[in-house]
Amino acid sequence: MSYIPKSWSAPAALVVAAALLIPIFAPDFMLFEFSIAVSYGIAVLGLNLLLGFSGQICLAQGALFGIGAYTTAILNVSFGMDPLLTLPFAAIVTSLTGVLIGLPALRLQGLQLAIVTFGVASAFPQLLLKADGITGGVTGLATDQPMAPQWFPGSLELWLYGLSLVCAAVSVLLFSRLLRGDTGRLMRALRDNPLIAEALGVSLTKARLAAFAASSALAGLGGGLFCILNGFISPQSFLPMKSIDILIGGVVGGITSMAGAFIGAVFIVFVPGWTTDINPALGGLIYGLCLIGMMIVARKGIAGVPIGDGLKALRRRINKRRQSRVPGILPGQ
Amino acid sequence: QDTSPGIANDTVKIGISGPLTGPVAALGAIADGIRTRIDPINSAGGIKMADGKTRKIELLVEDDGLDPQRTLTNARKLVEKEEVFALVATAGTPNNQAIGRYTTQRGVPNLFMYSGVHELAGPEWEMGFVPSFTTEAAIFAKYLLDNMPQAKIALLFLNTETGQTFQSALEGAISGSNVSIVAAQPVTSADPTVETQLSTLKASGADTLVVITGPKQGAEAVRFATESGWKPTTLVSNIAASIASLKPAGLENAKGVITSQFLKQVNATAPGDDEGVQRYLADHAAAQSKFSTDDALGQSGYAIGDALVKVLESMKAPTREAVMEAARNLDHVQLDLLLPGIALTTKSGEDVYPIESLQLFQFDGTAYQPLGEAISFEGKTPKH
Amino acid sequence: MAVQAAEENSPVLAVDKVDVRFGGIHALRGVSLNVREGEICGLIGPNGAGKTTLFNCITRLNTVTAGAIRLNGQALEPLPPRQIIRMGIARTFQNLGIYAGMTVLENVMLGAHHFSGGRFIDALLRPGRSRRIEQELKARCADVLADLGLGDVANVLAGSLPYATQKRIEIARALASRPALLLLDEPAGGLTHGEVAEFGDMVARVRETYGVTVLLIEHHMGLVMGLCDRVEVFHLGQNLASGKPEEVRANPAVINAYLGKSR
Amino acid sequence: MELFFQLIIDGLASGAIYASLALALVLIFRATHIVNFGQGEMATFSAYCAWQLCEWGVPIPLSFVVVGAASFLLGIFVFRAVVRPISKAPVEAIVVVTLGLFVSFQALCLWVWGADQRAFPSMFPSDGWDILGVRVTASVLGILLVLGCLAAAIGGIFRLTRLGLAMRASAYSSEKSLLVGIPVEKMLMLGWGFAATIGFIAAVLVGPRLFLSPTMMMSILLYALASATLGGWDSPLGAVLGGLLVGVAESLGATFLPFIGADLRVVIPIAVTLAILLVRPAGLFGTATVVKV
Amino acid sequence: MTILTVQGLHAGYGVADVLRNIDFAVERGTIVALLGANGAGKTTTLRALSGLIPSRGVIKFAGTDLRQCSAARRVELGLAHVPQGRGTFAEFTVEENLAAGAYTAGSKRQIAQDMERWYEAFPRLAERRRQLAGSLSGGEQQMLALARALMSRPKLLLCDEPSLGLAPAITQEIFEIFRQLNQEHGMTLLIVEQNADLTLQFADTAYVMEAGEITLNGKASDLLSDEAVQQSYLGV
Ligand SMILES: Nc1ncnc2c1ncn2[C@@H]1O[C@H](COP(=O)(O)OP(=O)(O)OP(=O)(O)O)[C@@H](O)[C@H]1O
Ligand SMILES: Nc1ncnc2c1ncn2[C@@H]1O[C@H](COP(=O)(O)OP(=O)(O)OP(=O)(O)O)[C@@H](O)[C@H]1O
Ligand SMILES: CC(C)C[C@H](N)C(=O)O
Ligand SMILES: [Mg+2]
Ligand SMILES: [Mg+2]
Repeated sequence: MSYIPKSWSAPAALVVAAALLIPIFAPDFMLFEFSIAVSYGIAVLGLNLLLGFSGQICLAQGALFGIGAYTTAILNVSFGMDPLLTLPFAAIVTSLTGVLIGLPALRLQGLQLAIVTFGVASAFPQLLLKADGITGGVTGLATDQPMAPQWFPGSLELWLYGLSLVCAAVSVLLFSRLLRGDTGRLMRALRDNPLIAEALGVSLTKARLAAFAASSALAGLGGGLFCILNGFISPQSFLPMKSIDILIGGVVGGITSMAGAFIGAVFIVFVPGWTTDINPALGGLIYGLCLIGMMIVARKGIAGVPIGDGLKALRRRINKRRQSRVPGILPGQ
Repeated sequence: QDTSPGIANDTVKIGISGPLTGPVAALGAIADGIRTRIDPINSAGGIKMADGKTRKIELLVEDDGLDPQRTLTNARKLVEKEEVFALVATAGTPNNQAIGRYTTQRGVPNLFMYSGVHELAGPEWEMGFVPSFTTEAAIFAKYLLDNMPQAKIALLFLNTETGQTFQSALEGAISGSNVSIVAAQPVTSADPTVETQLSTLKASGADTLVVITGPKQGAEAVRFATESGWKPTTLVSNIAASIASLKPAGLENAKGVITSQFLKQVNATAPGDDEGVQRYLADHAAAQSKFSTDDALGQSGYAIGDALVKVLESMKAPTREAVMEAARNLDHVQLDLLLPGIALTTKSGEDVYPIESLQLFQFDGTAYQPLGEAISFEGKTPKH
Repeated sequence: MAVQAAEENSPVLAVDKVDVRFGGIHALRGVSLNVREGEICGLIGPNGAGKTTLFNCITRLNTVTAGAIRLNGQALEPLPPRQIIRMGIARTFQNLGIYAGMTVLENVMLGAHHFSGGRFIDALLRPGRSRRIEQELKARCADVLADLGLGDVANVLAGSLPYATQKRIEIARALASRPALLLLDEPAGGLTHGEVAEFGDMVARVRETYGVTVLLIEHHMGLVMGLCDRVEVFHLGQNLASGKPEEVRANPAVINAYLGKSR
Repeated sequence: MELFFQLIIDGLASGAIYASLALALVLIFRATHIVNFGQGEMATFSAYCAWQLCEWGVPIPLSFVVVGAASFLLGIFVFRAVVRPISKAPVEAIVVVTLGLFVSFQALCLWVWGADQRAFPSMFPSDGWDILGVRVTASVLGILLVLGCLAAAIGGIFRLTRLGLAMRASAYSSEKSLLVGIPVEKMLMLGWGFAATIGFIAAVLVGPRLFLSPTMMMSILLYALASATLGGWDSPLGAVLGGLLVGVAESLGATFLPFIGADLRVVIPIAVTLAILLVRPAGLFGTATVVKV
Repeated sequence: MTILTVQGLHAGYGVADVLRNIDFAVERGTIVALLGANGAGKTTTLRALSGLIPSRGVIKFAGTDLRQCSAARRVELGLAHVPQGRGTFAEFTVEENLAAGAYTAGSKRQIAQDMERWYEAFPRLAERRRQLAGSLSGGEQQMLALARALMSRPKLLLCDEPSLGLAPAITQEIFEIFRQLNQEHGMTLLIVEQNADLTLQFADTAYVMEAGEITLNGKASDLLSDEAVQQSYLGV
C-alpha cells in the first residue's frame, strides 16, 4: 500500500478541481485569501512530511515560514532582487535553518522535540526584533509591489493566485517524489520504529535531517510566497501561535495527505473569520468547539473522511480476502 | 460628483478590524466603544451630514488577532466584499503598515488608527487619533525638567514601535539637561513577569521610573516599586494607567503615580456633572457594552466614535475624498470625553495629529488629580 | 557437507570474551563464540542468559563493555548500527521487528534498502533513476518472498498476518539484504510441531540457496537438535557448553540448567 | 552582588509561577499521557469563577473550596464530553482537541468577563522582608511552600499508592490495564479531575501575581512546558525544580548576558531545557524507558 | 459444572469476522487446551473472552453474562488473561507490574504473600524487582506476564502460548505450577499452546480450531492418540 496513490485519491482530485474552479467564482479579495491559504498550505505540506511521514514533530514551522518570508523581503529590499526570483533562495535558506533546528531532533523525539521547537517559535519574533538592522525590527519590511506581467490578461489577484498554484504544484511534485519509493518508505520506517530502521541500515541522522530540510524548504517557499502576496511583513505575523495554527491546519486536513495540507490551510485561513461572522463575541468559543468537533468527527483529518475512510475499508476488505487464502501452515514449494 | 462605494442616501458602512480574540483581546474594547457611541445615533435616526442627507452608520467588525496579515485580508474583505466606505480605528502599528499600500491604492480612508505612531505607510489616506508617543514623551520630559531637574530615569518600555518611539523621543527631549536615563529595560508583551527588569532598574540607582508598556506590565511595575521598597517618582503612560488596570496591583500601591491623559476621568459611581461623561455613561448603559466604564480602551473607542461622527457630519459630499478632506481640516473639535482644553485639530498638508495636548495627573489613592492645565503641543509634535 | 565445511573454515564471526553491563546487571560475562562459514550454529540457554544481548552487541544496538566481536577479522565495535547490515549481517528480532503498518513487500524492500536506496537528492532530482532502482528492488524482493512462500501475501499489511507468518516476513527481510551471516532470534516461536519441521527444512534450504551462515537462538529443542551443526550454550552470561547437538543434549550441566529433568 | 541575589529571588518568584502550571501539566500527563494545552485556560476559568464568587460576597476560603471541588467536576466533564470520544484517536488529533480546549476556555472567559485584568485575592500576606538588602516577600515563600507540598503529595500518590499505580497504568496502556482489571476510564476521569483541581490551585497561586485575565496562563505556557520537560515529564517534583531553575536562569541570563538581554529572555528557558535534555534525555528527574524489540 | 459457556461467538478486527459461530464450554476446575494452526483464531478467541475486542454471541462466566461487562469488570469476576507476546507494562518495574496485577485482589497482606510466592516460583524475577519490565529478556517478560495474571487470583486463567520464549525447563515448571493451581486451588485454565504434546499431557479436555471454527473436541488423552492431531500438532 503505497501512500502516493492513496493521497491521489478522491480528496486530491476534489482539491485540484476546487483550486481550478475558484478563480471563476471567487471575487478578487477572496482569491487573495485563497492565495494566502495556498501559501500556508505549502508550509502545512512541509509539516505533514515531517509529522505524518517521518514521525517528527516541529512546532517551529511558523518561524520557518517567517524565515522564508524574511529571506524574500530582505533579498528584495536590500538587494533589489525580483521577488519571484527570491523564492528558491527562501526555500534554501529556510531549509538550512531547518536543518539547524532539526539537530536536536537527533537526540530528542516526540513531546520534548515539540517543546524545544515551540521554544524556537516563541523566540523567533524577538530575534527578528533584535536583528533590526536587517529585518527592519518592529517596523517590518515593505517589499516591491507585486505586479502581473504585461502579457497577463487577468487581474493582479488572479496572477498571484496562479503564482501560488504554481508554487503549490512544485511543492506537491517534490513532496510526492520524496515519498515515492525508497525514501518515503524509509521515512515511514523511521516514524514507526527508528530502532528497527537503524538495524536495517537506515541512517537516522541523514534521514531525520533530510526530512527537516525538505519540510523547512517547503515552509520557506510558502513563507516567501506569503511575503510576495502581502507586500509587507513584520514580526507580528510570525508569533508562536502561527506555528500552532499550521499544526492545526495539518491535523485538521489530515497529516498523511497532500490534499489535506491544503484543505487544512483553507480551514485555518477561513474558519476563524467565519466563526466571528457568526457572532463576534463568541467567535473564539465557536472556533474552539469547532476544532474539538472536527477531531471527534474526523480524527484522521478531513482528507481521511468520508471518502478516504470508505476506500480504506474497501482495501481492508480486499486484503482480508486475500489473507484468508494464506494457508495456516507453511506452504511447501 | 460621484458617490463613493459604501455610502448610500441613508446609510454609510464603516469597517473595523481589530483583535477581538487572543492575547490582546483587550483592544477589542475599542470597537465596542465605537459601537457604544454609534448605537444611540442610529436609534435617533442617523447623522445629518453636510451634504444634506441623514444617514445611519453600519459598523462591520472583523477580528484580526493583531496579526497584520489578517488585518490586510480583513481590510480587503471589508472594502471589496462588504464595500465599506472607510476603515476606522484599525489597531496596531504594524497592522496599519500592512494595509497602508492597499488603502492608498484603493483610496480607502483609514481613519483614526489606534496607534501612537502616526507616520505610516500611506499618509494620504491615513489619520491617527491618540496622541503620538512622542507627545507623551515630551510632556513627561517637561514635567521632569520643571520639577526634578536632576532626575535619574529608569525606563521600562514595551519593545515595539510604541516603546522605541517613546524612548527616542524622550532621549531627544531631555538632551542637554541634567535629567538623564540611567537605565532602560525592554519588556515584551509575552513576558509573564517583569520583576527581573525592575530589579535591574532599581539597582541602577534611579529616582524616577518611567513606564511605557501595556496595562499588565504597567500594573506590575507599580506594584513592584512599592513592594520592593523602592519609592521612585513613577510616570506611567496613559496606555497603562487607567484606574481599572491599576486596580490589580493594589490602588494603595499606585498612590503618587503620574500619568498624562487626554480623556476625562470617568467614575461611574460618582459621575459628577460633566455632560460628556454623563452622556457616555448613559450610552454605555443603553448599549450594554462589555467593557467596564473606566476602561481606557473603551473610552478611547467611544471618543473615536465621537470623532467619526463629527467628521461625517462635516462631510460635504458622499465621497471618500470628502471624508478625508473633513478629517484633515478639523478645527478645535470638542469631543464628549476629551479633557477640557483638548480638542481635535488638523490641517491639510501640515498637521496630521488630531490630538496634541495632554494633561498631567497624579493618583491620590482613589482618583487622579490634575497636575496643572492641559499642555498643548499643537503644531510642534516631535517627529521621530 | 556443511558440517565438514564448518570444521575446516576459519570463523566468520568471532566473539571474544565479551562483557556487557546494564547498570548493576552483568548480562554477559566474557562469553566467546565462533561461527564458521556455512554452518548453522545453535545458541541456547536459560531465559536471561544473554543470548539476545549478544545479538544486540553484534548488531551494535548494545555496546560491549569489554571484549571484541569480529566479522571475518574486522572489528564490529567501532561501527555505527546502520553499518552492520552493509557488513553482511542481518537479523530478526525476538519479539517481531516488522512494520505492522506496511505491506509485506514494503517490509522486505526495507531490508534491501542499503543496496541503493535512501538517496534523498536522487529522489528529488532524478526520478527516473530512483524509479528504476525501485523496480529492481521490487523484483529482487519478490523473488525472496516467493522463495519463502510469501508471494501471495506480498501486498497485505504485515500487521494483520498470523504471528508465525510475521516471523517469516522478518526472515525474508533479512535475506533480502543478502547477508553472509543471518542471526535468527527464536524464529520458531509460536509454531506447531508440524510447522516447526517445515520451518527447519526452510532454513536448511535457505542456507543452500543463499549461501548464508546462520546463528540461531531457539528454545525449541526439536528444531535445534535437528537443524544445527553445532550448538553453543550460555548460562548466566557465560559459556556453559558447546558441541554437536547430541553431545550438548547429553551434557548434565545443560540438562540441569536448561533442559530440565524430564527431557 | 545584592542585585545578583535579588535576581535569584526574583527568579525563584517567577519560577514558582512557571512551576505551578508545570505541576498541573505533569499531573495530567502522568495520569493520562496527554499534554493538555488547555490546562492553564481551564484553570483560568476556574479562577474567574472563584473571583466571581468573591465579588458576590462569598468569603474567600469558602469560594476557593467550592470552586476547587467544582473544578474537579469540570475536569471530569471535559474528559467525558471531549476527550473520551477521541481516546483512541492518533495523538495529534488529541493535541488539536486540547488546543481546542485552550481556545474555547480562553474565549469563554473573554466572553463572560471581558479582557480587563482583575485583582485576584491573595492567600498570603503582602509582607516582605529585607534580608541583607535582598527583598523577600511572603507571597513567594508561600507559593513555594504550597508547591513543594503539592509536588511531594502528588509524587507520593503516584509512586506509593494503589490508586497512583492504577492511574499510571491506565495512562500508559489502556489494554494492558484492562487486562489486570483496572477500570481505565474511571482512572482517566479521575486524572482529569485532579489535574483540573491542581490547575485551579495553580491559578490561585499565580493569580495575584499575574493578575486575573483570560490570557493569564497563556503567557506562562511556554515556560511551564519547558519546566516540565526540564524536570522530566513524569516527576512532579522535577516540574517544580525545573520551574525554579528556568526562573533563576532566565532572571540571571536576562540581566548578565548582554547579547540576550531582557528582550530575548524567552530563549533562555529553551536553551536551558535543550542543554539539560542533551545530557539527560528524559529530563532531570524523568525515568528513561528501555524499548526492546 | 461449567464455569464458561460460549455460544455462537463472532469476533474479529474491523471488517470481516475471524471467529465464526464458536461454541464451547469449560468445566470448573479443569484444564482445557485450545489447539490450532497459526492464524486459526485462538488468540482472537481469548481476546474476545477477556473483552479486549468486541464480540457477538453469548459468553457466560460463572453465571454472569459477560456481554454487559467491561474488560476490567471481567477481571474482577475472576477472569485473567495472559496475552500472547509481551503484555507487561514496559515502563514499570517488575514489582510494580505485580502490584498492578493485584489491582482487583484483596488485602495488602494477601498481595504481599502472593508476591513472595511468585518470586519464589520465578527466582529470576525476585532478583530483578526494581528492573524495568521493558528491559527484561523475552522469557523473563513472559514469566512476569504469567505471575502478574496470577496475582489477581483468578478463577479462570486464559493463557495464550505461555511457553513462548521460555526455556524447556521453565516451560516444564510452569505446567507443573498450572497443575498445582488446578489441583490445590481448583483454578480453571484455558490454555492455548503450540507445544501440544506437553499441553495435552496436562489438560483434561481439548478443542482444536481451524480457520475460525472449532473442528474437533474431546478428552485430551483421546486427542493425543488421534491421528490427525498427531500429524499436525504433535511431534511424533
Ligand atoms: N537494557 C537492559 N537493561 C537492564 N537489563 C537488561 C537490559 N537488557 C537485557 N537485560 C538483562 O540482561 C539479561 C540477558 O537478557 P537477554 O535478553 O540477552 O536474555 P536472553 O538470553 O535472550 O533470554 P530469553 O531467552 O528469555 O530471550 C536479562 O537478565 C535481562 O534482564
Ligand atoms: N490486529 C489484527 N488486524 C487484522 N487481522 C488480524 C489482527 N490480528 C489477527 N488478525 C487475523 O485474525 C486471524 C486469527 O488470528 P489469531 O491471532 O487469533 O490466530 P491464532 O490462532 O492465535 O494464531 P497464532 O498461533 O499465530 O497466535 C488471522 O488470520 C490474523 O491474520
Ligand atoms: C498599546 C498598543 C495598542 C500599542 C501597539 N502595540 C502599537 O505598537 O501600536
Ligand atoms: Mg532473548
Ligand atoms: Mg495467537
